[in-house]
Parts: sequence; structure tokens; C-alpha cells
Amino acid sequence: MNHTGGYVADPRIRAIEWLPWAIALLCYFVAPTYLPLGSYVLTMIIFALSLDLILGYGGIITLGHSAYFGTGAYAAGILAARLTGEPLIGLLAGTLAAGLLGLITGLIILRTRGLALLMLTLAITSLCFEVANKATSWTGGADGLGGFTIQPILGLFKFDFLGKTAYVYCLVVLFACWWLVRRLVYSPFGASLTGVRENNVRMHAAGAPVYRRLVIAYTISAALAGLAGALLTQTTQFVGLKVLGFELSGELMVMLILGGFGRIYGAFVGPLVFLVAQDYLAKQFPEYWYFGIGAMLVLVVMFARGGILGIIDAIIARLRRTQS
Amino acid sequence: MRLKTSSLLAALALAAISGLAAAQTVKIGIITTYSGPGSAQGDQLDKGFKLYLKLNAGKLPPGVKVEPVFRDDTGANADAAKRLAQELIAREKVQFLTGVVWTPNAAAIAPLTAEAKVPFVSANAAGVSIPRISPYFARVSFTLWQSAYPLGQWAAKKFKRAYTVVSDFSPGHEAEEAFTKGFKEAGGEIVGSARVPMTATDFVPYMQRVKDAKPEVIFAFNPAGKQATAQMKAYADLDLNKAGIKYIGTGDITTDEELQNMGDAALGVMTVHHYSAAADRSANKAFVAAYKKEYGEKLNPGFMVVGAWDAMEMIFHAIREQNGKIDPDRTMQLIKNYKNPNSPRGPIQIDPETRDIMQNEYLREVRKVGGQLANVELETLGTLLKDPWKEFNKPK
Amino acid sequence: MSPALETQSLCKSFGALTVASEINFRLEPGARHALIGPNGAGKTTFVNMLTGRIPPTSGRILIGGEDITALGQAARVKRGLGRTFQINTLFQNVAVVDNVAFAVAEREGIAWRMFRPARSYRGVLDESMALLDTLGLAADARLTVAGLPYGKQRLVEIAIALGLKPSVLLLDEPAAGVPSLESHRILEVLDALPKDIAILIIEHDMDLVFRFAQRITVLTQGTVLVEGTPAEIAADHQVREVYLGERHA
Amino acid sequence: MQDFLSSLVSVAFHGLAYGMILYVISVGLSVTMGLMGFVNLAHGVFAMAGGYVMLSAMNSYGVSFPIAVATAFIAVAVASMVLERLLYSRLYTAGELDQVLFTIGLIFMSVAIARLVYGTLPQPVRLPDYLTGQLHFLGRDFPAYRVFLILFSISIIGLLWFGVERTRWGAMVRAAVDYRAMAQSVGINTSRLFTLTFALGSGLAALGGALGAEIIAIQPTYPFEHLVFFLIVVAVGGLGSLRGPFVAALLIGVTDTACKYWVPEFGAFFIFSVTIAVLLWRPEGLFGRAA
Repeated sequence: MNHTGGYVADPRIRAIEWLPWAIALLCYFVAPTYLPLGSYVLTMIIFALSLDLILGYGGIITLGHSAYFGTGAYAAGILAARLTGEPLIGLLAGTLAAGLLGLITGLIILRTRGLALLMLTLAITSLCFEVANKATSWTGGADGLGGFTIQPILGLFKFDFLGKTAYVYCLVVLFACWWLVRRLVYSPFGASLTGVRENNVRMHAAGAPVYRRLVIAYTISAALAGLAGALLTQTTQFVGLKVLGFELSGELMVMLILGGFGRIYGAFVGPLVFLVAQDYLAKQFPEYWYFGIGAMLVLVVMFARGGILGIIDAIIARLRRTQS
Repeated sequence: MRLKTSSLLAALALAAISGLAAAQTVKIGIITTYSGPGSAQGDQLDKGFKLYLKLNAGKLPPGVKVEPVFRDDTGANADAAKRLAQELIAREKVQFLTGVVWTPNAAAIAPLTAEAKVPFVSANAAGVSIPRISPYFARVSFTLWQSAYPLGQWAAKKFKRAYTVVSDFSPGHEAEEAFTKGFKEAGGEIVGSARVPMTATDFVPYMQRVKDAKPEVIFAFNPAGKQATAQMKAYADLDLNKAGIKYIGTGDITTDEELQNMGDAALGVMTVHHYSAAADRSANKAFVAAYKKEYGEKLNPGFMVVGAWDAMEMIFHAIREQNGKIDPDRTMQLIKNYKNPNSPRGPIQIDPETRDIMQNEYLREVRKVGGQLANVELETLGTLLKDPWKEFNKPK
Repeated sequence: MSPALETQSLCKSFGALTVASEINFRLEPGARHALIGPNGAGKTTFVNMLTGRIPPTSGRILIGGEDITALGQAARVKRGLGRTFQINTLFQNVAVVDNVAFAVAEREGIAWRMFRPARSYRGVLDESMALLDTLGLAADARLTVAGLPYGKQRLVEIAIALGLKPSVLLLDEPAAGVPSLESHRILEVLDALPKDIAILIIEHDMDLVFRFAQRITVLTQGTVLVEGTPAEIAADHQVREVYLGERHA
Repeated sequence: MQDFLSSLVSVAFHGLAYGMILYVISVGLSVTMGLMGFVNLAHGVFAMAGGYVMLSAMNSYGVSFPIAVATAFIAVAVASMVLERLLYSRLYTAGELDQVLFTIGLIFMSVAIARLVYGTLPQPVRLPDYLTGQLHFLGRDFPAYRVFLILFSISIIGLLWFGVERTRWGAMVRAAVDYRAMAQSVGINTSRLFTLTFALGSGLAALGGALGAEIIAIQPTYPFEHLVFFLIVVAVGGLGSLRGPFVAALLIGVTDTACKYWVPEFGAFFIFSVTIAVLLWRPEGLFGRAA
């Protein structure tokens, strides 16, 4: 289940790695009325993957990743409202805008570590939030940006209100992102990121330009987050200020840690479990679902460090031991 | 064996048909806010819907039942609201959508209702231009122009210099714009204006700024809830009243559910609004009594409870008229011609042209009645008033 | 031929506190040199200045005659400066062979590559495995470091440094914390290190120092007290007083 | 000019009152993060709990204001001790990420509990008569309650500083912040020290929450909404220090107030810009120790 990369790890795709895709496709046919939730889950998986790259592999703890998600979302939204609703150009715009912001802010914040870095990410997100809140003529401010239309994908597939096109669109984009992230994780660059996370000091002593490498990783991660944001904009045809809120960053981090970080598929399992649980609890106990989510987090920390995939690993390991 | 199967199928089919005939169930999707910072407002809508449904189940034609499906949009969170609406339409197959505290959420849902042909009744979201997004949208709540514009005209007769302090989001901007237009048209002067961020907690600096500008009156708008209270407290803390500055606003700043929490700071505040729990119309007295019986003697229903109540009343009307077999276009016809002379807020009707609410606007003052603070209605500033903004901005 | 490593009048002070003053030090190519001194003598500060973790207040540092005083850690490594740490500083949750491969990849300049799988760079893996083999760690190559006994982890420290093919190797107490039963392994490894590497060992274990080193520098209170062959140092009366005397008194 | 000076006085005054509350709430967070290395995002929960305890005592049981405030302090301090022993202490050795996840979980749970018990509306604050009204000096009116807030906070801060600088407990705390391992080796019972310090920090947060209820309304989402400000105070001030967060809280209180007064349209830009600037200049905070 582990995808730690490195020079001995086998990069070939294992049979079980097709399971998520099989499930996702199955959902399309079996649960057509759940597709809007499904699209959201797929989008958040991309977002979580981008965080996994810097948090799970690079060891950077951030509460500000929504800055990039939101930038991507607004870039795609503003583009659609002012220039063109062509979806692929929108995705590209979101990715580039967020990547650029990631590069600039990364150059600044990655000079620090620990609490200072955490607070800088938080402050930058809050600043972006205020900018979007104030630039009402561009962003719609607290009311959000809506009223734009997204053209059919490749001129062929129109976004329908049941969310079928959106779901497939998200799935295809996620697949591409997954493939890229997976390549990156198994590459020498991914290995060196793991090195930075595991031991920053030793990485310096091994002659690695740690700062520059983190900036690059951060930029890639920000670009991916922007891609996810642009995807959200296009599938919901609306951008709300919430995409820039630090609450979203917190929620994202919770999802990733819940799934298990630094292992690619934690970013799949976490958002799925969190959002489905939230969806379910919010319907059963709309006033109190927060309690259930909170209790789940506390229990995970108390009894299941390493997240859900960590538990599964432990169970498998135990089974193997009792067999032998 | 074959015989058995086919007779079983026939029996099942029969049961299904007769079941349909026996119980016509109309599903109503209700989106409101149960968690997050906006849950106080969502709670008001929830109480209104549930109270109406509990007391009026008998008012449906025989065999027709209503099944409400409640969903939590977690606040001003348009993409979540849109997703919930998609689900309610696709999975739950609801025939009505209602609820919705927040304007952005309603604006994000509205296009769907046009596509899916599901009538959507706003029980609160007041953004003035939403009805133009979808022909299946109608509103029973209010617009800020309805209260702030007449307030501006009235205020200009009493005061010459006004300062506006509003929350920095579109309802705030609409309130500011409407009041300023009304006030200026009637000869008043705006000496300053401030827009307070939605995240602000301490309002004293803003009030200090107003105090130093020495206007005769402050026009305030905050969304109902803690911001309204905090701003009013700041007004009282700095004793602006003694400095000769009057505090006025739309009814959002002295909502009935929140009024007791504001304390004596609120005494003497004058507002214009469509609903007060203290109004002595008999329909309102019965409504308030039912509310207190259900939720506790200490609680008063705010205008959002009435919004939810009237939304449900209108939906029930449409269900009754169609005997439970809902056709969206027929429903919209019924809604456009809807009139209710006996809402707790007085007579209301839907403007068939704009699908927006027409209602009375009352000038009120906060006074102590029987030891409790109350919005006492002084006079009716407009009867069955249309939304002024749509009158000024008619589509060409 | 210029020395492998040289410092000229190296000074460091934190405010009023001087922890290194006027250190002039030469490490010849291929040398086996030990740096000793009592606790607080400034050995760690000296090493940290050499590797670039802290900047000196004044003075110069040269590798192979080139002034590197202003360079960062990575650039010094590129110029042939390798080090091990007194307390294990390893990639704990990573396979032993990857610990070494990370270093080899940095040296080879392929650590930037983002697309081809790391495993397809066979050269890195082969070199790392060969290196582990010479240190007797081949059998443990695929285990994570965290699963190794401490003595073997010390060897991984050395393996990573060797993966950089350094011309100068700083060994910061290589035997620290190793149970005496296993410490002979460390010595064997040290004895077998390539002869062309100039080695500076910082060590407390006097048996090890006197067996291994050809020259010894004694540091006290941030300055060089004396330098010489092991025999000279053992006979030096000053050293006995401030250092050995203190220890054996 | 006269007007400007006079508004300057107002801004300084209101900023001071706001900053004091921020400080009393956040100082405990600075100490626990510095002392125990624990990233406690749930610190605001204690402030909210303090507010609720005080307001219930006053509104439901008719307890007088001073006793209600004291009750809030004691009740929350005791409750936090239990929480520390049962839950927090197990996570001292865990990674930052686990601590973050755990404390976010606590916030979620407390938000739900607060809502269940108190509903969603902000709780009404009824101040005693002797703390309402205006005091007139320096040619301006000042709300009496805010004057009280400033004076009371100063005395609390004085007590706290005296405690840390002059008592045995304070010496142990300072030693443990500086050299954790050494403190343990010289026989300081760090586990008890942690519990007591944690309780004091939480109690202070409760005190700040209770006294500040008039300024920062007590309602269920309190721990989320104000978390950023508490964290900023701690990060800008520096971990494990008493003076740092004090300066930071005043800086934030006064600049925020000044910004609202003179340039209301720029909202919260200023606070975040200041935070970024300070952290880039001194990543360890104004009074933090260099890492």
C-alpha cells in the first residue's frame, strides 16, 4: 500500500491501484444521482494530492493551501466571465495563476519553518481572501462570482444539470493528475523530497539545494491545487469566497491526514471518507454532524496514527504474522 | 411456476397503482444552514418550516402527504448549496425547493431550477435581482429596497445629516444604496459611509468614527444576528444617543429573536420592516402563541420564521389547488397570482410580473412592553409595496 | 600541493561569548587526523563552520586551496566536503540503500529529474549497493534504517558520506553511542576507508584516536592548544594537564 | 489638529482594550506551545467555555459579575486539567500533524456541544450597573467597562509576570522552556508542571473569554472564528515568552482599531500584512528565541 518512491521501489502500477478507478466508473452507472457529490470528492482528491506532495512527501505543514485552490478557482471564473468559457483554457489559466502565486509565495515562506511557516501560509491565505473580498468588480466579493457559462468540453460534451459530464470530466482530470503525481513521487525528484521530509539536515549535508527544491515542489503543488480550484469553478459554475478560506485548508489537511499522508492513496481515501461521512451525518443530524466528524478525528489520532491506510497496513501486517 | 410469477407481478403492479392513488406524496426540498457561523439564521428558517408542517398537516386534500427533505448548506457556501439542490432534484425527486438563507446560495441554485423546472421559493435570500435568473424562482421574504428606501424618505423629514454603516456584502450594499437614494431624494445629506467587513468583531472603532463626524442619524444594516448586536452595543457603549445621534435601520438590526439579547442598548432604535412579533394583528397573535408553545415562552419568532411559514403556506396552496399532482408551470401560475390577506405580517401577495413579494412596511420603535423589549409598530409606511429597485430598473 | 582543507584565523563569537578564536588548521590530502578536546572546547562549532551550518565571524576556510568561506552547505559538498554526524542524522523511515542513493543521486546531479522512475537510474542503485557491500551492510540494504541496530546505523552515516565521494571527510564521533561489542566493526571500517580521502575525526574515545590518527590537534577554549603526532601528544605535558589529566584524575 | 489628537487618544484607548483581551486569551497558548511544544489549535475552546460559564452563571443562576468571572476561571482550569491528563498528555510525543488533527477534532466536538446546550444565538451579556456608562477624562468620553477591562487585565498580567519571574513554579517553567531535558534531569516533575501550567493557561483563556464576551461575542463557532487572531498573537510575539505576545497583542489591537477608524475600507489587510512582515523579519517572533 505504500508509495514512498526511492531507488529500489518498483514504479509499476500494481493491480490494486486500478481499484479506485473501477469504483469510480462503477459509481457512474450504479449511483447516477450521487454524481454531484462524486465530482466534489474527485476535485478534493486532486486538491489533497497536491497537498500530499508537499506535506506528505516534502514535510511542509501548511494551513494556507486554499490560497492556491482559490486563486485557480477565481482565475477560471474570471476568465469564463470576461473572456471565454472554454473549459480547457480555464483549467490551464487556473493552473498557471496558482503556480505563479505558489512560486512567488514559496520563495518567501520557505525560508522559514515550523510555526512561522504555518502562520505565514495562514496569513497569505487570509490576505488573498481579503483581496478577493474587496475586489468586488472582479470577484463579486462576499456574494461570489456566478452567472458565467462554461462551454461544452472540446465543443462536444455539454455540462448537464445532473452533473454527468462534470463527473466524467473530473475523473479524467484526476486520472491525469494521479498519473503525474505518481511519476513525480517515483522519480529522483520525489525521492529527494522524501529525503527533505525525513531529514532536512542530512539533505543539506548531502549537498542538496533544499530550499530551491522545496520551492519547485511547492510551485508544482500550488499549480495542482489551482487546477482543482478551476475544476470546482467549472463544475459548479460558481466561485464563492469560501474557496480562499483557511477553514478549507484545515479541512483539507484533516482529510489528508485522515486518509494517511505520504502514500498517494491517502489523498483518495481521506476526502472520500470525510465527505461521504459529512454528507451522511449532515442528513441524519444536520445540527450536530460536527460532533461525529470531531470524534472521528480524535479517535484516529488516539488509536490509528497513520490514518485509515495506516490501519489497513497494520491489519494486513498482523494477518501476515499470524499466517506465518 | 410461470403462473405464480405472473400473478405475483400483477398483484405487485396493482398494489403499486393503488398505493399511488391512496397516498400522493409531495416532496419538498428545504435547504438551510444548520452548521457554521450562519446556523443562527438557518435555525430560524428551520423552526418556521417545522412549525408550519406540524400545525397544518390537516390542511391538505385527503390522500395527499407532504415529505420535507432537509439539507444543510453550512453557510454562505454556494457550491455546496448547488450540489444539494442537484441531489434533491435528481435523487430525491423533490417537486419544490425552498429555504435558503444566503443570496449567493440562492443565486447558484436558481439556474438549476430553470433547467429542471422545479419551483423554488425563497424564504429568506433577499438579493434583489435573483428572480431574473430563473422563471421558476419566487420570493416570499423581502428585498432590502422595500424597507431601506421608504426609511430613507421618512428619515429625511426628521434629520438632515446621515451616516451609513453597513456590513460589507451585497445585502449591505443594497441597503446602503436604497437608503441613500430615498434619503437624498427627500432632501437629506449623507455625511459619511462605512462598510464593515463580515469578519469584524469589535465595532467600537467604526462607531467612534461616526461619533466624531457628528451626524444626526446613523443608518445601520447588518445581517440579523451577532453582528447587529455587536454594532448596536458599540453604539450604546460610546453613548452616541446622548451625543444626539439617532440609530435607525432596516428590521434586520432589531430582529425579534435577538432583541432580548441586545439589552437596553436597543431602546429607542427605529426601524422599518415588514414583520414584528409585537404586532397586534390577530393572525400574528395566534402565530406567536403557537411559536411560543412549540419552542418555549422566552423565544420570539423573527422575520425569518415568518418567511419560512409563509413560504410553506404558499407551497401548500399550490399543492391544494393541484390536488397533489404537481405540474411546475401550473404551480408557477398559482404562485404568481398568490394572495394571502392574513399572513402574520399582514396582507401579502406575489407580484405576477417580477415574482417578488408585495407587502406592508411598518415604521417601528424598540420599546419596553411588559418588561420585554419589543418592536412596536407606529405607522404603516407603505401598503402592499412592490420592490422599488425593480420599479427603478425595469427590464427593457 | 595545497592542503585538502585549511582554515586561516577562523573566529566565531556569539555576542560576548567567543567559541572559536584564531584557529589555523591544515588537513593534508589523504591525512588521518584527529581533533580532540574537552567538552565545550569548541569542536562542534568548528565542524559546523567547516560544513557551512554556521558562518564564522571572521577568518577563511579553503578546500583544496579554494576559498569556500562564503559558500553554502550544498556548494561545499560539491567541492568534496563530506561529513557524518555525532548523533545519527539519517532518513529513518527509508530503506538503507535509499539513504545512500539519495547522496549518490545528489552527487551525480540527477536528483532534479522528475519524470523517469528513480529505479531506472541503475547506476545510482548499483553504486549504492556496492558501497553498502564494502561496509558489510549488503544484507540490510532493503530494511528501513529505523529497524537497524544502532551500531549499523552508525555505519550508514559513513556510507552516506562516502556516497558523495568526498576528498575531505569529517567524522564526528563515529563510535559515539555504539556498544563496545560492536565498536570494533566501526574501527575496521575506518581502517578500510579509501586512502586518498583526507579524514578529520572528532572523537572522545582515546583508544580509537591513538589507533587511527597519524596527527592529532588538541582544541581548548576555542583555540588550538597543540598539534602533533600521537606520540608527541601523548607526551605533551600541557595536554596531560588540561585534557588527559582531567580525564584520568 | 485638535480633532486628530483626540481621535488618536480614542484609537489608542480602544486598541488597548481589545489588545488586552487578546493577550489574556492568548498568553496561555504561547506558554503551552513554548513549554510543551504542543500545537493546541483548540485553545479558543477554553475561552469560549469561560464565556459560557460566566454567562450561564449570571443569566440562569443570578450570580454576581465578579463571582461569575471567578467561576469561569476555576471551572475551566479544572476541566482543562482533566482533559490534559486524559487526552493531551498522550500526545506530547506525537508529531505536530497529529496534534493539529486532534485539536481540530476537539474544536469540532466543542462547537457541536455548545450548540446543543446553548443554541446558535450569541449569549446576552448583562453588565452590572457600576460598569456601564461613560467616564470622562482627557477631553473625551470612555466607556466604563473598557476602562475596567484595561485596569483589570493589567493587574492580571502583573500577577502573572510576578508569578513567572519570582516564584518557584515560575522558575521551573522558565527552566523547562529553555532546557526541557535538563529540567527533567534535575528532578523537576515535568508532568505535574505541564498539567498545572496547562490549567493556568486555559483558565486565563477562560478569563479572557468571559471578560471579552462584550467585545467578542460568545457563540458556538467562536473557537474557529477567532483562532487566527490567537495564533497570530502567539506567532508574532514568540513562543514561550510572556512579553512577546503582550507586545504583539497590543500591536494588533491598536493597528486593527486604527485601521478601522481611519481606513475602514481596508478591512483586515493590515493585520495580515504586519504578521507577514514580522515573521519574515524575525521568524521566531518578536521575543522568541532563535531556533
